Amino acid sequence: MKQLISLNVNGEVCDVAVEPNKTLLEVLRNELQMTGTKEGCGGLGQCGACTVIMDGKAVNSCLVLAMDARDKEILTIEGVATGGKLHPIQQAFLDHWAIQCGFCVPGIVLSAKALFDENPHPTEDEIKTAIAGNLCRCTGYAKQKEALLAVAGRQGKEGEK
Amino acid sequence: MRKKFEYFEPETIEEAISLLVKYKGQARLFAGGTDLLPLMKQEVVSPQYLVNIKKTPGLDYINPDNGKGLKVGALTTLHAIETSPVIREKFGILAQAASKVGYLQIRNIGSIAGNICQGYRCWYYNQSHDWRKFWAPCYKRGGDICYADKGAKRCQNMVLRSDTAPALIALGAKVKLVGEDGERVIPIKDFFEKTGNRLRGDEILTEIQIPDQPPHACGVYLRWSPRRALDYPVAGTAVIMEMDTENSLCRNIKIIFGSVAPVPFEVDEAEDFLRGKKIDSDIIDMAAQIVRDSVATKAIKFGDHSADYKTTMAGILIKQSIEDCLKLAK
Amino acid sequence: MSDAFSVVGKRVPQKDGVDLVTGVGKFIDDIVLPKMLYGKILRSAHAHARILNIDTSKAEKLPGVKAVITAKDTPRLRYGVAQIYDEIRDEPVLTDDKVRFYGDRVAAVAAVDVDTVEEALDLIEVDYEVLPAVFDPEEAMKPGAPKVHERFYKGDGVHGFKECEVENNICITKRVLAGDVEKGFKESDVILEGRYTAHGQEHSHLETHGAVAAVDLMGNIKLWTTTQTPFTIRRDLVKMLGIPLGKIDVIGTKCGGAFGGKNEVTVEPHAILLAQKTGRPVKMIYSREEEFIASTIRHPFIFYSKIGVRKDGKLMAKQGKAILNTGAYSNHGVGVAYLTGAIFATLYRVENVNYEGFVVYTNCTYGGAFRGYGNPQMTFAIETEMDRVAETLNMNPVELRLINAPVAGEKSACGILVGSCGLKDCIAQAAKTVGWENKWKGWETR
Amino acid sequence: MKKRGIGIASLVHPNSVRYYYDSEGSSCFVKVHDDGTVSVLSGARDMGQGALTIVAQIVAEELGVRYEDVKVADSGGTEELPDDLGAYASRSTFISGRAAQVAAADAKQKLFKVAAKMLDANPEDIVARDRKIFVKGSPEKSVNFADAVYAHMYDPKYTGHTLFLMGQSSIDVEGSEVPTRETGYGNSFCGNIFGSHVAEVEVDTETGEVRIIKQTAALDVGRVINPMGTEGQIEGAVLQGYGWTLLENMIWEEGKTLNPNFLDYRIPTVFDAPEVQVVMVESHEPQGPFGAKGVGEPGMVPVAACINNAIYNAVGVRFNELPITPEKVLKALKEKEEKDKAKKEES
Repeated sequence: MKQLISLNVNGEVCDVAVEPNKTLLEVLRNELQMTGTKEGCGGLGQCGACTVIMDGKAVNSCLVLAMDARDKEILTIEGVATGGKLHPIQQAFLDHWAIQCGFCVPGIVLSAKALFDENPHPTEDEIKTAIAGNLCRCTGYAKQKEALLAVAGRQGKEGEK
Repeated sequence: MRKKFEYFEPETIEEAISLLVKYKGQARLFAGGTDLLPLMKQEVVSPQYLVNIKKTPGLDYINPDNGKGLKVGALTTLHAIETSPVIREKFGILAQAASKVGYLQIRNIGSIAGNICQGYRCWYYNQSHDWRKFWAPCYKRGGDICYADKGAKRCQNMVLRSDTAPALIALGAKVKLVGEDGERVIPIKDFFEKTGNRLRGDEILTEIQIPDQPPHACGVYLRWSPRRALDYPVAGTAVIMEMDTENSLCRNIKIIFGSVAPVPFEVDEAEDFLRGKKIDSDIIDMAAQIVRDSVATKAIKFGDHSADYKTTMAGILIKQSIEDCLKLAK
Repeated sequence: MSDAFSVVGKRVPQKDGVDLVTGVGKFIDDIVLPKMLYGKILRSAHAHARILNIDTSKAEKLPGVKAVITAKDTPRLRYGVAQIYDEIRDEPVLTDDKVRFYGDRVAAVAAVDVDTVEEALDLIEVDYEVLPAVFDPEEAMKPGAPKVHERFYKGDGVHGFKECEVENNICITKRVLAGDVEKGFKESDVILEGRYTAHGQEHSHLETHGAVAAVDLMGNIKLWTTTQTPFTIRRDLVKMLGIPLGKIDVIGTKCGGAFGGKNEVTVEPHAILLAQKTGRPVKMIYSREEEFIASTIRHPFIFYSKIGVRKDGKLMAKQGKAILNTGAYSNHGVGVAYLTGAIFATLYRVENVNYEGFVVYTNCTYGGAFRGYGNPQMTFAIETEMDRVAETLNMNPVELRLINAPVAGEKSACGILVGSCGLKDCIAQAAKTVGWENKWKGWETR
Repeated sequence: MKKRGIGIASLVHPNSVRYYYDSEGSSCFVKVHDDGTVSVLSGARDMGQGALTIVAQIVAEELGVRYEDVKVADSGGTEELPDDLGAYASRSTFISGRAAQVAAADAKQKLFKVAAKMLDANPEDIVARDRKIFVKGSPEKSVNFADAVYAHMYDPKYTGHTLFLMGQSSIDVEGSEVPTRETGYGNSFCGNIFGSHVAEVEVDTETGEVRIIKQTAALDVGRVINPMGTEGQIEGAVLQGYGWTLLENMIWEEGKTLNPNFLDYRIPTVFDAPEVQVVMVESHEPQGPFGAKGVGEPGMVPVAACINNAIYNAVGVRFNELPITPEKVLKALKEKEEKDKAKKEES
């Protein structure tokens, strides 16, 4: 039966009644209408589209029970741009055309943000490690690497074209 | 997820155990969730009671126990292990193995105990309810067929695809299992049986105990998977070698393979062959041959990878890891 | 880029980039309407079987279930991807006589939430008579092989549709014929033959297929879908549901990748039928598994190639037989079979061409449009053969290709006007960029 | 041992095939507002390839305003949007893009009548660029784009009316035809794009793994409308081709897919992505907007072939079956070894 829990999402605490068998992803999308977080693989943790940041770490919201998200700080794509300004990662994605269909982008942005919050100047390999669990079928990842290397203050292998 | 369950968050391990006892057979222990949740969504398992110990205190720690090795709490995340300074310094092979699992988001919530206790996998067994519902249940599900090997008399194809298990076996680790009649500590190499691990329905794996390694011991975990991330190993090997660096003699060596057969196994023949030998490329080639011969008898086809290919990869991985050990020893 | 322009050629960001990078953009599964129901499709239990009976009573009694539909609730029209000639209509909205592959659609359910829908699907009882199935297209073409379709409707785009028998599971044979291949082979110094096979591929767009349908009291239909071709989808819906075109408004949501896979209709008609039956909006979203099992894929492809070439490298004749495994339904098979032939005749200049493309039914997942539309399969064969030719003539592969590259203004053997053609430049520039001359070791090293 | 090799393969691909309907139609509306901004209703469908962006660039260029001045409706239905066959066959830029250009030109030509009067020059002597309309050759003789629009709408002294400004188009491709049924003869390609890829691969002769070191894709793109978009299309297509050739393996048993998920059906991750260098060869496609062609599909077409040729160049084995898995590579290498041995023994 449903239980009333409170979740701290993007700095706002909201109470929501959930069945214990619902995941954070299901609650974000269906109960809180925060549809920026996507489901791509059927909630099996195989695509990274549902990535959110929980207590500073990137996690698959499809592999977290809503019950386990209590008293944790959750950041979703809706909370990344603040003060009416895009986050540098988001700006870089725009500037480098690192977006095509954009379905995987919220997840990748959050994977990247978790990395940059810990390590502002990651290497190309650290960047790859951070987004290795985020599948993208459109871009071939090239522009996404470019964008993130730019944020890290490094040039891509071939640098800017 | 469709199937509902009754949900518990025990405050203590004892309480958790009592719940497991009370609902024996119908309850599942829930820790990281990266393995169990997908199984539940696919309705491969559908527990009526879920005992979530994620918030249960006293299960998340990495304690160097000087002189007596290292104690790792069951709930320690794989990411905590791959980044732990003490583990990287003294038990590097475990950090390597943990760092290979899935991808970062998985390692951020996946626990070490979960990676050890994860379900054995099979391409037929690990399908969704919709995929399976029109097919007769296989042996593993109480039926009388193995889809991977239709002639077989019993389940043939379940494979433990854990990265950390082979590394821990090589390290000679022990696991502490706590159940209704007290606790037992068993070597992790005895923990895995062909049909599943030895965890009883009422038991919780609470701690991994890793003994200190002899001086000059260096370990390497290597794995091969078709994709460079987001993949299970097709073959993984953990090697710990004690070198007598002056005259590059191999004092002692442990060679464990994972994922090629249902459970991880040690290749004693290769170990005996290498022990006390001066390691050069010819010796390594011979060792690789011994490994291939041994693996060939145990390897099984999994999904789109044949037993032969796994055997080939085993030979390549063992060479590579011995060479890497030599580099480390220098 | 040229400065003759102030906007064209400039690196400006996407118009909808901000929506996408902030998660604001609405994809199909992000659409929620008041009183919206959720729908799902019951799929086949077998690769090939006759449906004897469908009992939906248990499912209908399940609390929360608002509608269950089967073939009898559909207009029972067959549809297919529109072609001017050779349009084939073989695909039902819900299958009534038999199931032809594991993804085939037996029934559809609408209920108050996804969990209830899934429960209901498990409660629908279908009696099947299992039929022998065929999966290898070359087996399927043999006389006496199991028939995936006994008959279908064939149109010529002018006189409407007539029902006709399907022989040896061959849905259609497309030909591209030019010149005289026998003559061409006679004039050749070298003749090479080969057999090529290419496998299927799933589009794997991160967003799965989906649609939301809403019907008002006037019978006007609003259909939100993630399609890449809203106007074509509207036309298809008219064909399969017999609804007047003016009644349907197809609204494209943000599309999470398509690559050709969102060319064709998936859940749109079912969502409409369920919305009509319940009077409530209905959302239907494919699961990832349905994408693999029930949505279209790149056509698995078998190709028998025979090419004749002169000592100096000039292509004299090309003969090819393509076998496309179109699976249970023709879908884009006809177009793909034609395009592969046109490519075969056009990629390099040749006067004499004899191409036959067989589109063959099997009990596999069906083929559709996928980035390249048969071209990657065909080019895999052609360009591998070209290298074999180069080796046989001990010629630099780049040189061989330059010799046979068409130039602007000419017409290919099958009448394709080669408009602006930078092929020679492309070959030259690609080779120059990578330093081909230094890197390519020559055949003798092999 | 790791051996490197290089292989080339070319492609031709249509920008739409005249096969579905005897039409390759597209249409577009352009509304010009009196502040000089523009709203576009286009039938083009954006599925991530950037069609709306390309349409906006084309309209901005044609009208002589800035990119940021142009809005493109991206959430309309078949009720309000002008008809278009949709986004397939690499036709969006080529056909929908040209429909946008023609609609913009229609509005511009109306506007120029007014601007010409304002500048007292001949309409055919004036040009618009970057929010200014001026006489060719003498930019100092100019009027603001927005002022001209305002005059067109509210100042009767120019046209005798006060007319809102909009342009429209409904186009088809010239000179393309449906092929005959008997011989498949006919100019069915509305436009065509050519290209040539070179793959540099590394083959591990022990594991059988094939790795693309670098893929160079030279494509005749006609005219590049947006370099980032063009590169993105080709980079993405190459990775899909790479996946299809080496990684993705659809496994069927009795018609049932055994790996219907992203774990066992392996689409490439960022670690699998090779370096892709895009070389844009510009020609001029008379029917494309500003000479542009569509590049959606072509990047995918020759990938399998040039990987296959590069493998042969590296280790002397050639495949006639996809996918090229490590197991197949090892098997082929073994067979080659035995053949070579047999040859030696003969001689």
